[in-house]
Amino acid sequence: MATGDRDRIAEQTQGATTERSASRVLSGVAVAITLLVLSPLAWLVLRAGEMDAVRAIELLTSQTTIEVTANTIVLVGSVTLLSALVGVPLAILTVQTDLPFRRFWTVTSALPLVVPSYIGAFAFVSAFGPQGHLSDLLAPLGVDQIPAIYGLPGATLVLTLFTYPYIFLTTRAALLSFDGTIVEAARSLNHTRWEAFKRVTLPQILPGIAGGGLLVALYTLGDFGTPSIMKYDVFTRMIFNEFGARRIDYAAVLSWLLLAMAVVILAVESRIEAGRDGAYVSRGARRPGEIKLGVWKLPATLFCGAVATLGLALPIAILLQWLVRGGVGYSGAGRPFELGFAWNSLTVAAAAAAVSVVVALPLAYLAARGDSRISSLPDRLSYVGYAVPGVVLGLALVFLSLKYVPFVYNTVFLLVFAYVVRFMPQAVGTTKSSLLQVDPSYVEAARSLGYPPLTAFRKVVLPLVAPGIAAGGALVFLTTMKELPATLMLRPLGFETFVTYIWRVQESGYYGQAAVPALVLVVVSGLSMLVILGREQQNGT
Amino acid sequence: MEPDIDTRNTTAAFDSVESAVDDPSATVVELDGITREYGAETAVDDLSLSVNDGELLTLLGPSGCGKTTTLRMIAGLERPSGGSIQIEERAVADGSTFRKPEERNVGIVFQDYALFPHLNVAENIAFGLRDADSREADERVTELLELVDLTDHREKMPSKLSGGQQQRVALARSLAPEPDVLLLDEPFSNLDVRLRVEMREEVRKILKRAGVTAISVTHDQEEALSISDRVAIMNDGTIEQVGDPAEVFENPESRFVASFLGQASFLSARVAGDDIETGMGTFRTARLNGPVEAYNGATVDVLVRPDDLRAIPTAESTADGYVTQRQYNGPSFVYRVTLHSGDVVHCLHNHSESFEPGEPVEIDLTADHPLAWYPTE
Amino acid sequence: MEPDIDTRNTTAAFDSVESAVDDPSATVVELDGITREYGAETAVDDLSLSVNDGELLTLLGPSGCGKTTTLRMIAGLERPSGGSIQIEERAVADGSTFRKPEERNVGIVFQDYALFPHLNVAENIAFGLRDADSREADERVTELLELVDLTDHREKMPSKLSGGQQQRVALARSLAPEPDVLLLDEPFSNLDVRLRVEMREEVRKILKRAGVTAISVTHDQEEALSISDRVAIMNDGTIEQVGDPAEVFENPESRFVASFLGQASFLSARVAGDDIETGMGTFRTARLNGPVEAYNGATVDVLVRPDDLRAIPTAESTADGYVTQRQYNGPSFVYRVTLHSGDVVHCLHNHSESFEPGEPVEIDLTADHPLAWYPTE
Amino acid sequence: TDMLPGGSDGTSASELSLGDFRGSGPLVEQRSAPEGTSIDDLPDLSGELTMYLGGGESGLYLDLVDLLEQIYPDFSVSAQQESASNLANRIAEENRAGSTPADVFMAVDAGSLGSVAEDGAAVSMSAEVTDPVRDAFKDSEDRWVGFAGRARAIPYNTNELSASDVPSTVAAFPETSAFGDSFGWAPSYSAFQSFVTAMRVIEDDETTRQWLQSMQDLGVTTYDNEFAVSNRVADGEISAGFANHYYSLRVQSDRSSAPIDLAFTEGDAGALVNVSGAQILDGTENKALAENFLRHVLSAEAQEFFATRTYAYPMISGVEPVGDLPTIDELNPPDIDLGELSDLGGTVDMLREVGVL
Ligand SMILES: Nc1ncnc2c1ncn2[C@@H]1O[C@H](COP(=O)(O)OP(=O)(O)OP(=O)(O)O)[C@@H](O)[C@H]1O
Ligand SMILES: Nc1ncnc2c1ncn2[C@@H]1O[C@H](COP(=O)(O)OP(=O)(O)OP(=O)(O)O)[C@@H](O)[C@H]1O
Ligand SMILES: [Mg+2]
Ligand SMILES: [Mg+2]
Repeated sequence: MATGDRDRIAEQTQGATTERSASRVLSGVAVAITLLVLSPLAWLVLRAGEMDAVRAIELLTSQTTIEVTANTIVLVGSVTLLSALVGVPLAILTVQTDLPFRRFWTVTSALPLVVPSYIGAFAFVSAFGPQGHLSDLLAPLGVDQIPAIYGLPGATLVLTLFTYPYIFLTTRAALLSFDGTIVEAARSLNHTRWEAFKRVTLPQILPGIAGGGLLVALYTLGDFGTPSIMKYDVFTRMIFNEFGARRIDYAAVLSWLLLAMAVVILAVESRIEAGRDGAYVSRGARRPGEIKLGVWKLPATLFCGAVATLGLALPIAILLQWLVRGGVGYSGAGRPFELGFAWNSLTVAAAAAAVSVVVALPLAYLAARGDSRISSLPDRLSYVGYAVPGVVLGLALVFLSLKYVPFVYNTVFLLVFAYVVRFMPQAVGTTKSSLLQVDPSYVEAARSLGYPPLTAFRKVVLPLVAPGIAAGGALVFLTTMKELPATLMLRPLGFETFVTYIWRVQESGYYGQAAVPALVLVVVSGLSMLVILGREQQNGT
Repeated sequence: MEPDIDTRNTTAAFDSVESAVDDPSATVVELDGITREYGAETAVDDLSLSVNDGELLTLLGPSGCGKTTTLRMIAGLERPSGGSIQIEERAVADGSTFRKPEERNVGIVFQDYALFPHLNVAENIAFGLRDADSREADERVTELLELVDLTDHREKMPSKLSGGQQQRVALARSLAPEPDVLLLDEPFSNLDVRLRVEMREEVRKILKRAGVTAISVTHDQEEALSISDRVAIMNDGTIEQVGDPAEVFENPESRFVASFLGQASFLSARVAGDDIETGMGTFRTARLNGPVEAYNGATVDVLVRPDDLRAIPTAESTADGYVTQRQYNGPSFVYRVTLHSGDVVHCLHNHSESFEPGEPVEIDLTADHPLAWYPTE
Repeated sequence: MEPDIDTRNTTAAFDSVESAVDDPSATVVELDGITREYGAETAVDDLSLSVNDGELLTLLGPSGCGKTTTLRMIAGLERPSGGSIQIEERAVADGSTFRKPEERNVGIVFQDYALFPHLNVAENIAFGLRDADSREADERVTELLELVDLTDHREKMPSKLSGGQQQRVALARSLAPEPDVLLLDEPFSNLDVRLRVEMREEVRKILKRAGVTAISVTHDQEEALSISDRVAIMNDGTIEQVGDPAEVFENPESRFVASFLGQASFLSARVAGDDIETGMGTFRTARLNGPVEAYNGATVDVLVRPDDLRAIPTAESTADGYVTQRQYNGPSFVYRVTLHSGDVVHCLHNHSESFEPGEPVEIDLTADHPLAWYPTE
Repeated sequence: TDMLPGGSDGTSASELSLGDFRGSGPLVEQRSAPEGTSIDDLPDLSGELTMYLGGGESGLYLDLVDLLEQIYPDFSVSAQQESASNLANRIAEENRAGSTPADVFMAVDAGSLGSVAEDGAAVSMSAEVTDPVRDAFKDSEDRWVGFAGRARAIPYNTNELSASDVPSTVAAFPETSAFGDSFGWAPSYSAFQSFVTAMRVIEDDETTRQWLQSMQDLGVTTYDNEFAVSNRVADGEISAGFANHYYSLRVQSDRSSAPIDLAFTEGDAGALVNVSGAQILDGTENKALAENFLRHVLSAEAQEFFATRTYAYPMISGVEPVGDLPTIDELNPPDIDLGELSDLGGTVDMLREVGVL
């Protein structure tokens, strides 16, 4: 008995340590991932440090900087707001109403995400620009003036059309996992659907909306292509110009300012999310009944149709037109598209998605289940990478990898790492919100049935959050497929993808040749989107 | 000293007089042949029921028999597959009409509470009050918090409450706006006896004072019998019997109802003219609650409840059977006795008496009311 | 015919003999001064308790008194703020140690079920069968489904089950792996009486057969008294009394315990030598359950339960008080009588008798056991 | 003509003709054979080269590489294509972290080459390589050499304007009423920035700033790149603009009836001729191969390729520019060291200050 006792005591202490060390391991892993993801910032520190302090202050306080900052803030704000105004109603229409052809509209509402926004912007300029197809069409009708597509309105419109799906998807996910009984409770307390929505549904899906809004805001902040095509002067353009002038130190200092804006956005989103206190867990699995649209059926359908037309049909139509229309610089020489490019795109995007999902899990878990404010810090910080412009990330990784891990330079590993740094937050966000919705007592139940935490997690939590993880992976996949600047800079020699090819022929003005890969890109990405929505559907009903 | 008759805090027979009801015979809720199918399964099957103004009707029935589904249809949270529902003489659901839940003025306490997780206790309770921010609302919340004994928990979030506390918040929330019709789905299931008794009396008082018509689901027989104006026994999606508690208890129309209320035993008895012969002796048919001539020579099952019987210690030779189980109920013991005839009956005894298991006993029929009986199946 | 004594399906006094327990006096669960604080609030306060091998102990207590919290600490789902817990003589929680829930071999039925929403009924039940091969697991599931009467619902998802059905699945799931210690948090609260009685007896049988030590929380007094080996009455985070059901019921150590079990009334009585003078007459102090000399000349409160008293119709002049409420309980009525002295007492009557409200009555003390009493507060 | 090089093994090379190097279309017809060092006369290329290829339409340069690879089966090039300034930045970073994996950097703008040279990341080439190119189009220390000239030009819409409407100095543009609200530029495009830099070098900052300001006041329209400027001129959206010369030729080649023609200023920054050039990067282990490769790029056939396919100015004297383009000598470009154009920083500051960027 004596030895038995000693054994037991040993076991007990071990048990206690394992418990504590398990959470320490988790935190350790999360911190390591965060550091890795933030490592490119080290380069920004180095380069910014090379700039003379006085010059730096001058630069940061210059009239232009201030104006461009204001421009950027206005753009980020307006795109985020407009995206919410488009994405949230679409999500509600497709999840909670008797909208005709709901599944169809669900797909069309999500698909604009697969259109690279620079292609979308191009399509817009060709359609609505002063010499665009629309004015060509309208000219015989005596319309010779169409509203300006350039500048803030144009940039806002285009960015909204191609980023609102973030909000659409996250809101949708929140609505799908939302406990319908409490809506019933509100209605039995004499609240109309709309009142119940305002007082019960909205507060609970707000974190979901904010999560999508965060992605939209950070994307807008870091996007260069669209504002530049739409001739709206934003921060990324300033940074781009500095790079063009080969003044890396200037670009680095300006990048810090950009990151500061990203941090502000993150802080705002955190505040919204802080209100979640217990608001998230979904107990009942009852779905709230359908909202009958009645006379609103037609306007609602028109709304869905309008968004789909602008965000999806238009770019595709323009691409098709590039394809069939010869002349005017739309066709020309250059190398033909090869299937291998598509394969390259698919494999790196799939790898990036897989790695992101795995890496996102500990961060998301810590943020969702951790009990201190600090535990959500890794999650927050990981978003910073999302706001770093691709060029900055590319150059940082060129330097850092050659300096410290030269053997990964010019390999797909570095490329995939860059993608993970940029896009993992998308996976973190969706994973976290689905984790938050899992009632912790499920894990308790599993553990009291003898499963250690990791197994309990795998057998109970993982199946429940699988749709969220899959959605996160798909978002990473889609955005990776579209990513250009870091791809150009970090791909191995001779490694061409959809976008590098499109970039090459398009920059040379050979739009006709860009059309095929662009269409294939849209179709392939669209298929992966269908996969997400398919899974979600299975799980939701 | 004059008797201080607290007539409001009293039950059925006493208080129908002063309830705030215009016309107690008016039908407020009328279910006509409602049916609800889930795929191949029929949860509620051609159920009809009417509930009068200001009445408190209790649904009793086995788990899964369709009680919650019925309430949900009345509240408008579920659409009947067939049949119609009228509330205050307006059709709220039939083939063509479907009134939305918020237009029915029907409150509901959910079996699983369905508290708003993002609102604290006070906010949950105030939710249904039109002008939730006003002083008036505040007072009402305070009043209801007192009623459900949660004054100290006013600011807590629901996730930090114990099960019973959550249930009480749900109850207070549904009472706050004083709906015309209140549906209570096992509203006291997680409360301890003392609180349950207290609360159900308070709730009854409130309902009566406001003239609210209520349908309550409970699995607690005592609760059903003691606070209801009428009880309805449900089985398998349909109502087997509805009536005054005492009437249903004493004259169950079917074996199911009989076996569902109280601890029922069935004694097989052979009818022989004016006598019936049973495993515990021969009795006059007059003790049964209806003419049994038609069954002369055949056997019938007579319903005997523990309080109808008494076991008397006796010698092996004169015994009707043996005690096979003893169950302690606090104020009393219930003994299970297996008769030589094979029937099993239960006898209620004051806690001062005591038998040992295996002890031979004789059984006395002490019932002073006519006994219900059913043709042997 | 031999008596068919179903000894397994029987209660306390009968079956401790054949339970599969090695040493019934061994302590399996030992709580020593455990405390659990939530911020400023103390949910469990210096609670000590030990539970023996194979014993079924029931925790009874008002809503919010800390029952669930206590169970969660035993299961390892919550860390005590202070005190220590031993299971099978190993410390599982104290200042330095904390054993994880999965290493305690403690099963739990959650008050809110916590069924896995992505698994169907059978998969939920089979979840804890980790080592069993699939055929074996399948058989066990079938067996448990039969036990909880859900054979037809095998493939259903939890969201499609009624409240009581969900509760039964939760119960079956926790029973499947036959844990050493089983914690049941109001496991039958959503079941109708018939099913509840059936299930609790079945569960008791299973627990006893497997020698499982169980701690159950219930708000159902009858359940607590009838199936428990011991009951523990909790109040405000701590245990007020623990003991054999009959002992606790008959000799409640505190007013709280007394008032919590059964429908207790307290009769104020002035001690005058060998007599006590009450609102319903004068009795010998010998009828009290302890020496009361020390209180000579002072007043004490005597515990009287409905079954201790009888009301007798009488003339206005000889009456002790008036009937002020009648409550129908099925087999009996409970009358509330307000004495001229101001005390309120309850009398239990067979359902054949009937009083009208306001009727003057005389009260007889029929108790044949010593009455508990408490110094007046 | 049949002047084709036989590779040492003489297999595939004989299958290539001048026509493979030459472009097609109206601008190319009726050209005489190029003169200068033929590929035939150069040593065979053999081995592997890694090349950074900076710039937009330089995708076409890869076609030349393909041709060379066809001639020399033992020769192969791995090319990484990106914008010139990004590659210059990247080479700088690579150089700071150790060394660059590339052997050769080809870029569409001398400024990028100059900045790489300034960073010390390029090596001097032997005279054999750079001799055929006039001094104006190569680095004084031979750290880069031009292989295709790109002249600044003023494309104008022939329906709106005639050649005489375009002043002969850019300084006069702001006063040209015909340009009012109908003139385009692409200030984020590196060639434009080089042009402004040149103006700063030739004149001074203050003059340049004022000029930019008055152009702004004229109501100039900003475009993304100069191909867009040229196309919009052909469309008539604007009547004229600043663009490299070859964009107009591409517009003409795509749509032969386009009402677009080119005008040039004289002797000022507006007449700047910039080059696409190449350099050999520090740390290469293939310097000899790289030099031989660059000699091929400056061969008669390759120069014909640049002239007829990219409409660039050839860098060797034996090859004529395409169509009715004035020769470089006729052009009268300003006298300026292209290497000086590497400092774009001040230009960007100025553009921003004035509100052009
Ligand atoms: N997470 C928590 N945070 C703060 N207070 C809590 C928390 N959980 C429980 N409490 C409080 O602790 C007390 C005891 O709760 P517990 O759930 O143990 O009660 P219980 O005895 O199980 O009650 P019931 O019978 O109503 O289920 C309650 O007052 C409750 O409000
Ligand atoms: N959404 C659903 N889909 C399929 N079957 C359902 C659904 N909801 C309920 N049922 C089934 O309908 C029957 C009646 O369910 P209901 O919830 O009305 O029972 P109940 O009488 O309230 O039972 P309990 O007392 O256990 O709460 C049950 O057999 C249940 O399994
Ligand atoms: Mg129910
Ligand atoms: Mg509890």
